[in-house]
Amino acid sequence: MARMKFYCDAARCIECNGCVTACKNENEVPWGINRRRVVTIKDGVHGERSLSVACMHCSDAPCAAVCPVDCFYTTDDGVVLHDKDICIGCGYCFYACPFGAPQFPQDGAFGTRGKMDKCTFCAGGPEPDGSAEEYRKYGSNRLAEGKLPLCAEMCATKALLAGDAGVISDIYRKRVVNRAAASLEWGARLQRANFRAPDSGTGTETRKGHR
Amino acid sequence: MSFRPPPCRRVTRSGWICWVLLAGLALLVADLPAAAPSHDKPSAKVDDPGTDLWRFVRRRAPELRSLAEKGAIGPVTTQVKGVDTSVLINDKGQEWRLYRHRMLIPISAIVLGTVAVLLLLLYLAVGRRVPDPRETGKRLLRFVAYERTLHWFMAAIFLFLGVTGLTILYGRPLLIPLVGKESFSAMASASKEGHNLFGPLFLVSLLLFLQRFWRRNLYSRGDLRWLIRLGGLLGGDSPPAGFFNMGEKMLFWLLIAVGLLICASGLVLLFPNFGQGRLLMEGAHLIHTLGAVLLLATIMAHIYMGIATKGAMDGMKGGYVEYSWARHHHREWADEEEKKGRVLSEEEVRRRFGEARKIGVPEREAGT
Amino acid sequence: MIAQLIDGPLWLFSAWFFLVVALWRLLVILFKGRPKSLAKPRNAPGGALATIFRRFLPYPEFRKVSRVRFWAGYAFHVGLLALLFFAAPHVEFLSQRVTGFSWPALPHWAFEVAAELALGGLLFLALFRLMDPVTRFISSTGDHLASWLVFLVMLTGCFALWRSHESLRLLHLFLAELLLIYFPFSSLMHALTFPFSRGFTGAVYHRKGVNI
Amino acid sequence: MKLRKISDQPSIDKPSTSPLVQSGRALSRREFLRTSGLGAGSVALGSALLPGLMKKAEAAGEKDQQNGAVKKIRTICTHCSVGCGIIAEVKNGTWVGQEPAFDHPFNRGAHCAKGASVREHGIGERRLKYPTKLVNGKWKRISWDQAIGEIGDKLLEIRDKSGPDSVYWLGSAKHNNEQAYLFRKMAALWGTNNVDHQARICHSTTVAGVANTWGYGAMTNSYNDIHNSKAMLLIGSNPAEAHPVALQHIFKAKEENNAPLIVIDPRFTRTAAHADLFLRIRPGTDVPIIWGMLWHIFKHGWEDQEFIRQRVYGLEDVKKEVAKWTPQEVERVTGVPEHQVFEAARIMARNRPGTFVWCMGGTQHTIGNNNTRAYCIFQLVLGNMGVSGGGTNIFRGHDNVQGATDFCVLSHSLPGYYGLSEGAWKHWARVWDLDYEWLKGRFDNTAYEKKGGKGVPPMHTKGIPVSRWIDGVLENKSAIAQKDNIRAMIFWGHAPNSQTRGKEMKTAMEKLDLLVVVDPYPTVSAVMHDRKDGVYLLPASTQFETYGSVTASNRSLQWRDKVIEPLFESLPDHVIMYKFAKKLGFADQLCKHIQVQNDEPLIEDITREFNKGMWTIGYTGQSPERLKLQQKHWGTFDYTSLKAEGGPCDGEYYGLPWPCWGTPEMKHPGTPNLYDTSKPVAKGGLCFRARFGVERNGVSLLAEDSWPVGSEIKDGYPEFTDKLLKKLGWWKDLTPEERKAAEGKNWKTDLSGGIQRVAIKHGCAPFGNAKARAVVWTFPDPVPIHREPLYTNRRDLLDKYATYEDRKSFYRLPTRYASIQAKDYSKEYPLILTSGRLVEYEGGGDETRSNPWLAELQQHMFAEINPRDANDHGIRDGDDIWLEGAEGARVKVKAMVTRRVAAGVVFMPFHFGGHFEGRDLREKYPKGADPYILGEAANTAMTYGYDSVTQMQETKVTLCKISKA
Repeated sequence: MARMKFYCDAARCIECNGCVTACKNENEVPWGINRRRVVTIKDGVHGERSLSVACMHCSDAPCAAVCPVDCFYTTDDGVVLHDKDICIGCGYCFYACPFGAPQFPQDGAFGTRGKMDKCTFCAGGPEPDGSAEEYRKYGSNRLAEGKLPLCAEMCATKALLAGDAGVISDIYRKRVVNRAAASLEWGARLQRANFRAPDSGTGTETRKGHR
Repeated sequence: MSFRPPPCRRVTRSGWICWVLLAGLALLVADLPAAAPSHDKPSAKVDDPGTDLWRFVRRRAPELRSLAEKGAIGPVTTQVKGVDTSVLINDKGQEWRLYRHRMLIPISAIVLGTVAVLLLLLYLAVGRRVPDPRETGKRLLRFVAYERTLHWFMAAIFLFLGVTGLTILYGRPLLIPLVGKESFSAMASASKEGHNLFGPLFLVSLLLFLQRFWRRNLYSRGDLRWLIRLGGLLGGDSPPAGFFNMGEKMLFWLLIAVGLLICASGLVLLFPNFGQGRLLMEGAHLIHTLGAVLLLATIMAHIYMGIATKGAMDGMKGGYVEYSWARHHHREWADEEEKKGRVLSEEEVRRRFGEARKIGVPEREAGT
Repeated sequence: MIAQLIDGPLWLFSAWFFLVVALWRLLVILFKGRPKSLAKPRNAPGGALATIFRRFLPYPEFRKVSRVRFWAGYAFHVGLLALLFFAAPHVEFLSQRVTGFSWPALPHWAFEVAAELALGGLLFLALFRLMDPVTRFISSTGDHLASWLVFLVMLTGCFALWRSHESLRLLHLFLAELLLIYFPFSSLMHALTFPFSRGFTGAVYHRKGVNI
Repeated sequence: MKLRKISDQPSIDKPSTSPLVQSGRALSRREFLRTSGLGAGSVALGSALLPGLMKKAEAAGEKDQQNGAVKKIRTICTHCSVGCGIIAEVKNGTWVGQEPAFDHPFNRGAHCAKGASVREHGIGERRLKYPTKLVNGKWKRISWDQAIGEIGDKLLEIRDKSGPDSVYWLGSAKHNNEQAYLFRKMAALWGTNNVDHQARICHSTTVAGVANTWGYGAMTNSYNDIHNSKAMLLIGSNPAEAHPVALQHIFKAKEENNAPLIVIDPRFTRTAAHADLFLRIRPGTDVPIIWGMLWHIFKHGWEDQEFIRQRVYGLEDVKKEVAKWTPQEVERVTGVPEHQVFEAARIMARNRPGTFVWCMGGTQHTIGNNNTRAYCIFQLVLGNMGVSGGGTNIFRGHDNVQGATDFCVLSHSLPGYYGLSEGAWKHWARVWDLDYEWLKGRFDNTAYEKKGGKGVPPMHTKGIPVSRWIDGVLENKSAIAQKDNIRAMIFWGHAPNSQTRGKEMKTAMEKLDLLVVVDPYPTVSAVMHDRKDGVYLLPASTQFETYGSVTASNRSLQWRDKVIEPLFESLPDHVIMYKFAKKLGFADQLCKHIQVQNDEPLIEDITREFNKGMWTIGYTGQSPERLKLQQKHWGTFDYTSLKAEGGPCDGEYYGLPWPCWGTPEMKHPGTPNLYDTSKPVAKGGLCFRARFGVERNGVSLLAEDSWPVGSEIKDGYPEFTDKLLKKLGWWKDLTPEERKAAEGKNWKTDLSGGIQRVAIKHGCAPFGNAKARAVVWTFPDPVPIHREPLYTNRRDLLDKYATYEDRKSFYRLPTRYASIQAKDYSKEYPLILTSGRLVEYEGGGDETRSNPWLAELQQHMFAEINPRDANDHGIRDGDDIWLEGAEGARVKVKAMVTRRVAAGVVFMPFHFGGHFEGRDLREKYPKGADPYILGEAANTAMTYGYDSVTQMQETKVTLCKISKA
């Protein structure tokens, strides 16, 4: 029994939003609903890092815990899914989710929430695998076809990893070991030197300052 | 400016720990005569600029924004437009979850259950309280039709909201085992939509209530005494009171205050698309539920009073109350009405109704 | 089984029943005729028309007394009308089952406002009918029944909002079908007959020269 | 109240409101197509689909009825030059899915935002749907025949009155190779050199600078070869946003080789965020920073002396120039402190081979050619050329800009960089099997330019470049070196908002007699002017609706299969070209040896035709058959070396990167890394090209003691000609037929390929073996030197680093330099303005802004402003601001206050369009063809300034001022 997980490697994520559009492409998610998003921290300054986030398919999923109609379930693959036929659109999962994964279609300026929508790990929903009904409600079911979520499969720099927790942690572990060596050699010194660098060398500022 | 020669170029994976120690030592030695500026001090410690990233990750956007404005860090951004999309991890969600599950559901169940059981027991033990055995046969007009309508209007909405709200709150543990997920989902969906639609009406009724009754619920002299004697629970006889006694006034203001709070927080939850973040909504939900539990318990007591006190419901049913009841509970008001000559005989009341029945002349009531 | 019944035959039956009986009642009223008046007629048709519209407002004497009922009444009627014919699901339903063409529906926010007005207004009026001795006196059981039936239809309608569950929609539809069947026998017929009654009154009075 | 019939109710909601996930009643198109298979369901919902799409879908449906299965089609992304492979899933003619091509050697299935959303091409609706004409300010639908007829008549009339040079054929880097080639040929047969495309404004200075340094103007290695790099230096390049998949390769080197990543840029780009060392220079100071690094390298003797001795000419002159760039001077000019420059130099010196990447940050300057040559010299000094892991990896922009450049959809050359000389024309006349005199007769045969006292007819003079077409329209007739002004513009896949001087462009568009846009999208050309008539919009198909070869940045040719039939009434470019040629009367000449069916020239025949003529750069070995075979087996190529291991393509490099010498039958494997002497020429090895003669001022220009492995000539040698072959005694190796064809010819003009074959057989490079030259004596600045931009606020530097003198006739036009720089604009316009890309959009952005999946991610045009400047101007993040360029054009944009730019620098992305000086032009678009997102074009505010060799526009540095709107 696999335990499916996402992991986004911040050292590699370049905020290209490929995962976001791949998700839109695969699941035909409408404008305004973003099952996945890329968040950039320290935007525009040294230390800038980006992370792609979506539903993380938690083992102890807060959304499932707080759902008043108990519409969530975890598949044998460890994917947290929900049943839109049961969902009432209350929004509690949105309050509880640490990652902001649940999305709600809204109507105009006076909106009530519709049924919740979120990343399914490209695993569809409770309907029969690959059925039209499933696609309509939840989007693609790639897992049933033996494929992984398209966002991760299409990640430009292979920053976003998806798959069995054991496998992706292995991949990431290898990267970290490589990087540790790189950091020892260059990172510590170069990056720190880099980070102390003043925002210099430009435009009017320099003009005023030069000899 | 001095530059140290770079250390050896390759690190074998197996030996890198030894390398750390050796290189650190070598660099330290190499660095001593160079006397480089302190910030250039080499370090064997891996200092990835990504590390302090994770300290920010758990913080919320507003904090980050203020830090960003101070120039301490760059802003947190995302190309995905929406509420809170730039919040990477919302750890308040967990607190909200704990509140709902560890506090709200068990504690409110205990509170509401206890109150209900106590009142029931009280009713069974004491029965209907009869304030004054003497029936005077005289009547006083207490509430006009509009006021009675308003009361029942609000009561109906309140009860509806209470039932639907509790359905959503307790449905999962209580109802799903009984009716199954699908049926309960229909119930909950209906409850949610009904709750959403009636919520604003409750606010309307609340405002109409306030407009109609606020003056009669202002504090007046003697109310404190009434309160100290707990409306006659202590000292036998009921203390004198005006149109409303202190208990009713307190209920009124509690209803208005908590009601408005519930409405306000409810509106925050009802329209999720005015840019309010999750934090605000979680807070609103907290206020909403606490207020609702408080009001529910209070209203239970209110209903108990209405049922258990003989004659109390009359004013809200037909508008007229028994004079002795009025004397007993609202002595000052009854005396005043008497002075104004507004005490009617039962015949008179019946005649008014009867005339109305016979010839269809509208009942004249002040300020309908 | 029940669902199919509600969504199919019962709907057809109630719709046709409503149409036929309501039409029959209207025709009865129209063909009933009235006693011939020998008085010299004075602008009766104009009066009829004027009265139909003038009675949209209460008499000045009653304006203050009937203020609350006036506003609640309007809130309910306008809201109901908007809901009935311009709520998106109704437009869809009517266009598919009845008319064959569709028309622009209310945006969601307007729909909700209409729902609030209609529900609030009706609930208030129904309670007022019970609480006010006069209206209570002049109301028959049928009137109460009609009020609460309409209220229930609207309430289940709002339950079925967002079309989340088929069962809720069917409940709504079922109640609406009951209402349709009950409609022609109740005072709800005023929805169709009010122009006749007002017009009749207006015509009679104007014929007599009373400008009312 | 408007009544709608039920059947007209859209079952498919607009993307902005589609409630796929809410009530779920709306049927998504894809589901519909996926499930109903256009059976009975299509009748009920038929009218819900757009008529055009429906028609096509039905037509396709009939064809595929028997196999309703999902077909997997291999194709190539049409956005940037990385050349990512795509697997498109098509069912019943509809593009229903997109799968990652995990075995594609370039991208391994990876995509950026653009690549991950290409399927939208197949289902999107915001397209130009049918030929449209502007009548009295209103768009009117017309037929193809009417459109071609009316335009053709007008063109012929203009040709009659003003000569062929008054029609401007503006092609595109979005053509595939065959279309680009046909387009250039079409312009030639029309009789003008006024033909150009986007390469002029993206990498023309690179091509000129690099080709003049060592022979070929292209990326020397490949994205994948970066895996072998030990250090990486990126200057004026932001692959994280412009070539995101390239980062996959860069990170591989960074993580697995511990290769440090150095980024030099005025902006702290998203690439810089991942750099080990970031150097923030003042915009336009590329030469000083490179010389600054070389100063340290020379000082410490880190240069590769043996390499220089063997393979570099003229470095002494460079050393003299470099000596002037002391750390103090470098800091004064660039603003980068010594320790950073030293650190960068040392990293590059200690970690060899290191790769060197540049993009538009380096090229788009008045001294763009100096910049690119300085970069080359840097790599030569370190001996990083001709080695795996080294090289100058010039990331190009559009998917086929390399190919379109190679086919010289350019005003200064014929396909294969043959130039415009008589010999070049004669070569191509032979390839086309046309009479040279007839060809000559197509041109205006008087002379307007003089060379050596003799008049040069327009056939042999460079045409007006795309960057200057405005001036071709607006300039005084007498000042232009051709008969008349430009009177008709044909924008064939070109976004005008990618060009500077927006206000003047508007005037120029209004002055034209005829404006034709051939594009899948209306583009800003349709709306930015206030014309009332004389505008035609012709719907072209995207590259997914046709097929052909496409050249990635690394010179690899990939075969792109057709995914879907052309949507709506659109037609593939080559079909439209043929229709035009037919109308204009040279269709038979255009397709003399190309099979034509229903007005569609056969793509494979075009490939074969250019195979016959492109000897200079080795576009001769890649036959359609070889390319298709490679496409089928792209999984057999190695991820790092790009070499097939086993399989039917064993030993070949992926895409047969040019030069792929000789005829296809010779089976040259392609050249993965240029100038790599460690491999035999027959296996993809090379040396520097002997392009500039054999000696200069008594010094030999040929290589010394360096040759590709296996060469029988163990020294430098000149280009191969028939005479050289005879002298070497290799003439006998030619077959009799080859001998006949090669007589009097050289390696470039021998149509049999025999000279190349024999040279390679003996281990020699057909183009000779010479040194790279550090001094380009034919250029205005033989040794690259620094010159301040035309609009500079560093007036104090002008006495030392002033710009060029004005020029009278440069690409037929007077060109201003000193006269502009003479005036001090910096008082009124104190801020430096620069521009660049966003990852979500591409080029002018019409295509990507019409894709809702992308458009949702970038909804507002903005300008990045440093907090210091924002505070000085009372601007807060998100405010609307007016930004005024130094020539007075204003744009209204949102402020993004960020430290990404330094104080004194403002940055704008250039993909937006559809607003003009604060005016929203949305209602001017043809109905239903407006992009989802509109915004001000950054280039509206950009100013005059053109490179001294190629007329590249200066978009990377000018001046501006900002104020709160």
